[in-house]
Amino acid sequence: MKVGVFVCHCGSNIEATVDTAAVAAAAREFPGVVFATDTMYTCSEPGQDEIVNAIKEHNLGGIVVASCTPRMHEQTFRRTVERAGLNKYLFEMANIREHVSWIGKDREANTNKSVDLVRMATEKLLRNRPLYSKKFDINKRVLVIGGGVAGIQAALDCADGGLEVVMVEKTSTIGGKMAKLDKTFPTVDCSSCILGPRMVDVAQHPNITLYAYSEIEEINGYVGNFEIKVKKKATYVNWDSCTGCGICMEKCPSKKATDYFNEGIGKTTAINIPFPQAIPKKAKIDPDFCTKLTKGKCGVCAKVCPSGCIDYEMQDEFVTEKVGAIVTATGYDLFDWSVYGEYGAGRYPDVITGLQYERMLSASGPTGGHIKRPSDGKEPKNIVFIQCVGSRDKSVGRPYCTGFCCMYTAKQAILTKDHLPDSQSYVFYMDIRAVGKLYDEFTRRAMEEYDTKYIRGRVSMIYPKGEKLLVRGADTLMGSQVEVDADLVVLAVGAEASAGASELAEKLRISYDSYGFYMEGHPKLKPVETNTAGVYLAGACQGPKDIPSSVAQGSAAAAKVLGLFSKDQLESDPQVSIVDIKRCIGCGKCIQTCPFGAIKEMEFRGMVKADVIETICQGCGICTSTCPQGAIQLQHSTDNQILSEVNALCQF
Amino acid sequence: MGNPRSESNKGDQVKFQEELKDNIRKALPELDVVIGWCGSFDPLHATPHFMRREEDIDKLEISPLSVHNLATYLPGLRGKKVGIVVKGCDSRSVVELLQENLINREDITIFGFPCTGVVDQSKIKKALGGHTGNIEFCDMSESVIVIKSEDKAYTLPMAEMLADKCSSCRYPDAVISDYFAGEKIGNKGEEDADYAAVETFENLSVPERFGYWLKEFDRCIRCYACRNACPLCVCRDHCAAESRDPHWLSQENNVRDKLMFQVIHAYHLAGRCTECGECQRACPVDIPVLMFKQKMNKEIRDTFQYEAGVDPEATPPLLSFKMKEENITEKVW
Amino acid sequence: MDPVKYLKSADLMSWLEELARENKVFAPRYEGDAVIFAPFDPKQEISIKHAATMPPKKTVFPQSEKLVDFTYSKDPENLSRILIEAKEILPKGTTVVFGSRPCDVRGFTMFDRVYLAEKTTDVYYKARRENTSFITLACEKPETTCFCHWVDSSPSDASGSDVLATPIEDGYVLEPFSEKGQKLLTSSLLENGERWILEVKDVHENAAGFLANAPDLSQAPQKLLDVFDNMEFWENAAAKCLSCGACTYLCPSCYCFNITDETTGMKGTRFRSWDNCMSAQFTMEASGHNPRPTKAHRLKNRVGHKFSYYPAIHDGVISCCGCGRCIKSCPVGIDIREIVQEAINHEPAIGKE
Amino acid sequence: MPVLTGKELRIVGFLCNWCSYGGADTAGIGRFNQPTDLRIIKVPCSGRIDPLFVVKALMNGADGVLVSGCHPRDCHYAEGNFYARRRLEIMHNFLPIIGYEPERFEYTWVSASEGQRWQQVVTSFTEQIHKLGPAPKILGPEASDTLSLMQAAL
Amino acid sequence: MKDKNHYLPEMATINEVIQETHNIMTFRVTFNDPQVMENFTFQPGQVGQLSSFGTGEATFVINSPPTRKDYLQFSVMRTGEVTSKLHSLSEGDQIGVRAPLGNFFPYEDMKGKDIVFIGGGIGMAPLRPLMLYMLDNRKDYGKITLLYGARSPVDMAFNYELQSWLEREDLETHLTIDAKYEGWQHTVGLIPNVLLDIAPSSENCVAVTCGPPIMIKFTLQALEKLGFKDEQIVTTLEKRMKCGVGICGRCNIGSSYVCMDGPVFTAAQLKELPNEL
Repeated sequence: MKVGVFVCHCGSNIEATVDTAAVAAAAREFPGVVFATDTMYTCSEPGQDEIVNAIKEHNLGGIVVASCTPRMHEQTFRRTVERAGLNKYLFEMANIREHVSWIGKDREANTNKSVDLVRMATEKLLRNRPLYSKKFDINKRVLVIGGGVAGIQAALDCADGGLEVVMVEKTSTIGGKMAKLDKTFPTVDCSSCILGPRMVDVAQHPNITLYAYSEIEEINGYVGNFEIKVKKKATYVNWDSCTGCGICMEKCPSKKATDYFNEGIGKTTAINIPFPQAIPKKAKIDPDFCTKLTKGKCGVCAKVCPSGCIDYEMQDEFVTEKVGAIVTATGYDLFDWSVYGEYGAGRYPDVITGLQYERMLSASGPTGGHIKRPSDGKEPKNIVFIQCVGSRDKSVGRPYCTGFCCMYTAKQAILTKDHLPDSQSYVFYMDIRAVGKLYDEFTRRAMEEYDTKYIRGRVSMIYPKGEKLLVRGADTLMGSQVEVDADLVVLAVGAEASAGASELAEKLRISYDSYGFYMEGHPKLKPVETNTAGVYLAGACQGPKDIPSSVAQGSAAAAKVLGLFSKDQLESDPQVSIVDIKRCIGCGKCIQTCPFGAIKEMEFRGMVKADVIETICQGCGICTSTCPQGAIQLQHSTDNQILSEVNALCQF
Repeated sequence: MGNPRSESNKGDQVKFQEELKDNIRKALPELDVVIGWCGSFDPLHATPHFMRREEDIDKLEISPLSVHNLATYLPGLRGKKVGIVVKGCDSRSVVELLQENLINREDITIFGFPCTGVVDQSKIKKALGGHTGNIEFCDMSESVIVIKSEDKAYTLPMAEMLADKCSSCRYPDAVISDYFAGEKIGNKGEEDADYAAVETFENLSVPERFGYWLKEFDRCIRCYACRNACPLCVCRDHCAAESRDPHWLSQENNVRDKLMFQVIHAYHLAGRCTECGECQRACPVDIPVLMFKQKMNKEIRDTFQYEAGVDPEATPPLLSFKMKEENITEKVW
Repeated sequence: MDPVKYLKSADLMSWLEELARENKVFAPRYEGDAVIFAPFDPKQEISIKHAATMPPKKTVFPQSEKLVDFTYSKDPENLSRILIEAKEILPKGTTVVFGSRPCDVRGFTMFDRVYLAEKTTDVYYKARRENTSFITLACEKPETTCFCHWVDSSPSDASGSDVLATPIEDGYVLEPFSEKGQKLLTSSLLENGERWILEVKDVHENAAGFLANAPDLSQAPQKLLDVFDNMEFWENAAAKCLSCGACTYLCPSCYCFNITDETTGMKGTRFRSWDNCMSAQFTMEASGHNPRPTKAHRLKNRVGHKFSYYPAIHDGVISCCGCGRCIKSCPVGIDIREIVQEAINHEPAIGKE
Repeated sequence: MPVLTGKELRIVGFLCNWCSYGGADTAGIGRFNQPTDLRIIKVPCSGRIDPLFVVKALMNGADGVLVSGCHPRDCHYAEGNFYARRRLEIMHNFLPIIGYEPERFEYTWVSASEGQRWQQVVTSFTEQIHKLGPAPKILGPEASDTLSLMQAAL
Repeated sequence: MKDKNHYLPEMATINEVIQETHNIMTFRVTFNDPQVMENFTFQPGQVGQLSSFGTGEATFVINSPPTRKDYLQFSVMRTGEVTSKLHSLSEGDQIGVRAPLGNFFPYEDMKGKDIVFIGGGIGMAPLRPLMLYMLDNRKDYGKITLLYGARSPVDMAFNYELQSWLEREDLETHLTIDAKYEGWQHTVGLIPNVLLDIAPSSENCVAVTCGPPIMIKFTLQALEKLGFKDEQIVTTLEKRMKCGVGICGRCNIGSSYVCMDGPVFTAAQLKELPNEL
C-alpha cells in the first residue's frame, strides 16, 4: 500500500509546539509512505483537495492525517478519501493536537511524540482492509416504552409521521407523572387539561397500538429488526369488553387498596380505574387486595359487571411485536426519602412529598382539591417546603440536581396561597435553580407576590410539637437558627431512575450511569441516541427533566426514528467481527461473552463454528480478546493491527 | 495424596485394579476405546494405553507411574464413545472440558479409582544420582519405591518421590465418574490450595525473578510439549504460537518469545487450569513452567474464590463479571 | 594419521580451556535438571557421565538462524521507488563440541547427504559443518532406550566425529578421525595413548555387549510403504501422540526447518528455524488443505521418512541414529522401535487392500 | 524513534474510544499540561484489550502500560469494561511472577468529561514509571546489560 | 568456487500487474541484474518462489512461455498472507525471485502427439507456458485442444487472450463455466462432464491437466473413460514449500519431493507414489 501522510498545522494550534515539517520528513522514512507533507488546515476545503490530488497523483492506497482528534474529523476525512475513490476505511488519524500540542510546550518532545503517533497510525493503516457495509431491510414500526408525556409525544409524532407505533405502559393508564400534576409551571396551566387530549389522541390514533398494564419481557434482534416479547399482566378484567362504566368500583367491598395514582393519599377499591381520565379507561383488579383472589370469597364485581368481563382466572399473556426502532421513555421515580431520619423517616403523617401534595391540590384528587393535613384533615396554616430531598446530597448517594424541584415548589407555594389565602409558606432551599424561559420570573413571583418566605439553609430536624411539627433549620444568609411551627411539611423529593430501569437497559443492551439513568450516545451531540443502534431515549429516563424538555426529547426521538425509517434499507457498520472458519474450534467463549448476542453457533462441515451476525455486532471486540487462538477478529481493530501499533512504539 | 496409608492397604490396590478392569470389561462393548495406562519401555515408566479389545484390558496397570493426564485425548476423540480412567486430578480436566462443551457427557464413560499419588520422575532421577537410563527393576508399595539401576538397589520413600501436586492433593477421588473402583479416599476441595512455592518465589527480588526465567527459558526448544500435553489447550492446531494472523510470536530462538508464549499459555488457562502439571512433566528440558499457571490460579482464587474443574456448570471467572467486584480494589489516583 | 593420544581426567578442564582460546567450545552441563550443550565455562562443571538430554544439533543446525537480512530504502527523489537490499548472513568462527555421543554426531551424517548434496548445497549448514569439530565420547554402557545397533551403528561409532574419546581409568584415549581432529590433538597436555589401545577396544566391546540382538530392519522400507494406506495401523500407533515437537527437536537426525520473515520498520530478517513434522501447520496449505491432516498421517511420515523414504534415496541408510531420545523424552512414551517392528511384522488382513 | 534519552520513558496507553480517549481529548481541549512520555493506542472498548497486549508491550521494551476505559456501568458496549476489569486485574497481579513490577501496569476509568482526572492519571502514572526507571529489556541492544544484571542477582 | 546460496533470492522489479479476476493477479517481473536476466532459462512447468521480504515466500509456476526472454510471469491467487501481500504490490515494486525450481513438462516426449490441455481456475496458469511453447513450435505437435473452465466468467484468468485462442485455427479451444451466467456464449458445465462431451481421442494423445483437487479427481476418471492410460496423463502438483531445494522436508510424498522431483508428474508416476496428496 502506498501511503500518504498529511501533518496539519491547525493554524498555530499544532504548529506552535510541534515541528510539523519535521514530522512529515520523518514520515517519509516510514515503510509504505510515498508522500508526506505538512498543511495549514487539512480539514479545510483546499486541505482536503490536497489529499484528493495526492491520492490521484501518487496513486495512494491509504491516508494518514495527523491533526486533531478523530472524534472531531475522522468522518470528514473518510468522506475525503472516499471522494478520491478510496475505501473510507483506508484512512487513519494521528491525534497530535489534543494529545500532543495542547498538553505540553516542549517542542522537541512534542515533535518526537508526533512522529511516534504517525508511525503507529501508518503501521495500522498498512494492515487496514477496505470494508463494505451491508444493506438490510427494516421493519418500519416503532416501539415506545412508557406512556408518560415523553412517550406520548414520541408516539404521536411517529404515528403522525405515518409509522405504526406500539406503546407499552407498565401501569394501567398512560399519562405518567404529568397526569398526576395539578398545574404546570411557569404558566400554571391545568396539567390534565393539556395532557388529557394528547392521551385521547394516543387511544384513538389508528397507527398506535397500546399495551397498558404490560411490560417488556424480552428484546431480540437489532436495529431495523427487533423482536419484542410483551408481557400483558393479568388484569382479571376482559378489556375487550370493559366499557369503563365504573359500576364495579362502586360496588367493590374491598376499599382499602393502595391508591397508587394518588400516591397513597387515600385508598381505593380492589377493582379500580385509576382516575376518570385514564387511558385506556378500563378496570383492573389489584390482586393483593381483592378478597376473591386472596381468599376466594366475594365475586361482587363479576355479579354487577354489565358486560360480564370479570375473569378471576386470567393469566399473564405474552404477545410478540416486530419493530425497527425503540424509543425508551420510562421516566423516573421519586427518591425514597424515608432514609432521612431528620425528616421523620416517614413516621409523621403530615410530612408528605411534593407529588402527594399535587394530588391534594388537584380538584380530581382524593381531597377534591382541598389542602388537608393527612393526620387530622385540618387545613394547614403554616406550610414548610423543603428543597433538595434526595438531590444534591452525596450522603444519600444522590449528588445530582433533579432540576425541576425548585420550580414545582415555587408553583406549589403559589397554589397554596390561592387555595388558602391565610396560609404562610416557607421554603428551605440550597440554591434556586430556575434556568428556563420565564422560570426565574416565576420564582420571584412566589417570593414577591405570594409572600413565600425563602430561607437559604438546610433543615436539621423535624419533630412533633403538639399537633404541629417543629421544623428547625439554619438560615445561612442570616447566620441564625430558624424554627417554624409547621402544620404541613412538603418535601421536594428528587427524582431517581425508575424501578427496573437497569433490568430494562440490559434487555435493550444500552448502558446506564451509576444512578440507573440511561446513557445518551454523546452528552452534547447525541442527546437522544443510545449506543445501541435503533434505540432512542426520551424524557427523564436519561436524567431528571421537566415537562418541556421531556416533550422536546420525545419529539427529537421521534425525529430520529423518522429519519432512520426514511430509508428502506439500512447499512451496517462494517467494523464488525469476523470468524476465520479455519481457525475456529467452536468453543463458544465468544458467544458467551458477546453483550449483544451477535454471535451464534453454526454447523460447518459437521463441526461447530462461531458466526457473527453482522447487523447485530456493535464492534466492541470483546470476542476478539476472548478468543484464545484469535479466530474471531474485530475488523479495523484486529490483533495484528494493535500488535503493529505496539510494535511501532516499542522497539527496544 | 499425601495421606499416609498403612501397608496393609496394599492389597486394596490389587483389589480395586481388578474391580476397575471388571468395570471396563462391562463397559467396553458399548465403547470405541477406553484409555488407561500400561507398562512402557522400562520398569520405571508407564504409557497411555488405548484399550479397544477385551484382551487389551489385561495390560492395564494403575500405579504411581500412571502420571499422564489422559483427558488430553478427549477433545480429539470427539464423536467417539470413549472410556477414560482418571485420577482425581485428571477428572477435573474432564470437568473443564465438559464445562466448555468440548466433549459430550453422553459420549464419555469415566472410570474413577482412589489415587494415592503419582511419582515425579525428576525426583527419582535426582535420587538416583541423575541417571535413570538403565532401570532394571522397580517395585512400589504405599510407602516405598524399590529400584534397581546399574546393579544398585535403591529404596526411596514414596512420600518424597510423589509429585508436588500429590503431596498437597485435595482431590484424590475423581470428582465425576460413572464407575468407581475401590474405596474413596475423600476429597477435601474446601481446603485451600497450597501456593507456598509461588509465594516464596515472589519474595525474591525483581532481577532474581526476571533473571531466573531468562535463564530457564534459554534452553526452551519450543517443542510445545507443554502446550500439547495440556488437556485444556484446546486450540490445538490453531494455537497463536505459530500463527501469523494473529502474529504474537516470531519463530526466532529468543527468550522474549518463549517467555511470552508461557504468559499466553498461562493467561489462556486462567480460571481453567486444574494444575494437573502435565505441562511441566512433558517438558523435555525440565523447565518449571507450571509456576506461571499456579500463580494465575492463585490470583483467580484470591480474586474470585473460584477453582476450576469441580463444577461442570460453572462459568470461568474471566468469561463473566459482577457489577461490583468485592475483591478488586482499583487504584486511586 | 597421527598417533592416538591420552588425556588425564584431571587435565580435561584445562584442555577444554585451551581449546576455547581459539574456538567456541560447547560442552554438556546441567541447566536446571536437563543436560544441555552450552558454551564452555571453566567455572561451571561439565556433565559427561551420560548422554546429554539434548544432542548438540544446534551447534551446526541452530534452533533458529538468520538466512538473509534485508533493508528497504527509498529513493529520496521518488519515495515510491523502493530498493531492497538482501544480504546473506553466513556464520563465522570455529566451534569445538566436546562430549557428544556417537549417535549424536552420526545424526549429522544424515544431514550431510541432504544439506551437502552437490547441486543443492546449503551454504549455511556447510559453513558450520566445516568449522565445527566433534570430540565424541564413546559410550561405556548403553541405556534402555538405546538402539544404535539396530541402525548399523555402535556405542563407539566415530562416523561424523573428528575425535573419538574413550574413557578409561583416570583418563581418555583420544583417536583422531579427521584432519580437523588431528589438529585438535596437539596440546602439550596430551600424551601418546598407543599403549591404551587394547583397553579402548575392551571398553568398546564391553559396551556393545550390553546391547541385545538387533532385529533385521532391511525389510522396513518396503514394509512401511505396505502399511502406508492402512490408516488403522497408523491411528493405533499415533493414538497417544500429542503432536508436540519433543521427538523431532531432540532428534540428532531430524533436519526439517521453517523459514519465516520478521520486520521492524524498514529492516527485517529471514529466519530459518527448526520445524516439526508432527505439527499440523507443517504441511498446512494457505487454502486450508492439509495433505497430512491428522497426527496419524504425521507420525506415519516421520517414521516413514526415517525408515523408508530416506533410505530409498540414500543408499538404504536409515535416517535414525538410535539415540532413543524420542522414546525417553516423549511425554507419553511413544516407542519408535515398537512402531517399526510392528510395521515389519504386520500381516495384511485378508480381504483388505 | 527512540524515546528522548534521559527525558522520557516508553509508556503505552490503551484507551477506549468512547470514554477515555474522549477524556484525553477533553484534557487537551482544556490545555491540561501532561508529561510527554505516553503514546495512546485507541481501541473501541476496554473489553477489546487483551491483557496480553500489555505483556507484549512490556516484553517489547515498554517501561509502563496504562489502560483506561469507561467507568463501570458506563461502558458504551454495556459490559466491556466489566470483563476488562477482571482480566486486567488478574494480569496486573500476575506480572510479578515474570519479574515485572506490577506498578508498571495500571488500569483505570476516565470518562469523556473527566479531562482533569485524565491529567491527574497521566501525570501520576508517568511519575510512577519514572520512579521505577526503565524496565529490563530482553531483546535489542540493551539486552546484554539486562542479562548481566540478572545474572548478578542469581 | 563459492557455493550458490539457494536461499538468497535474486532481486527483480515488477513491470506489469494484471488484475485477472477478483482474487488472481498476474505479475510480470524482470531481474534487476541484466546479466541474470539474459542468462536466465527455464522449462515450461518449472516454478519459482516469490519473496515479499518481511512477509515470506510462496511458490508459483512461471507461466510466461520460455520463449519470452524479457520477463517472467507469475499468476497469484490470493489465499494467505504472502499472496495477500503480493496483491498489494504494484508496478515498480521490488520482489525477490528464486527460480527456476523443480522439474518440467516432458514436452520433448510429447512431440508428434495430440495434446489436450484441461485447466480449471488458477490451474490454467501452469498449462499456459507449455501451451504457448507448443504453439510457438506448432509443427512439432499434432492436434492441440484446450478445455479451460472456471466457476464463472469473472473467475476466468487470461481473459484478454482467450479471444485470440478461440480464433486460432491451430488450437481448438473450449471454455466452460460451472453455472449459467448472463451473456456467456460458451459451454456451461463442469470440466469432467464437458471433457466427456468433447471426447478427445486418446489415440497418440497426451492430456495435461491442472486444477483444484476435486476437479483433478473427476477429470482423471473422465480421461480413463475416454481411454487415456496413466502414462498419457500429465499433471502438476502444489504443496506447501519452503526451501524449494528438497531439504526442509514438507513437500515430500514418500521419498519424492514435489519441489525437486515435481511439480510435474504423470498419473502413472503418481500411482507409484504413496497416496498423500
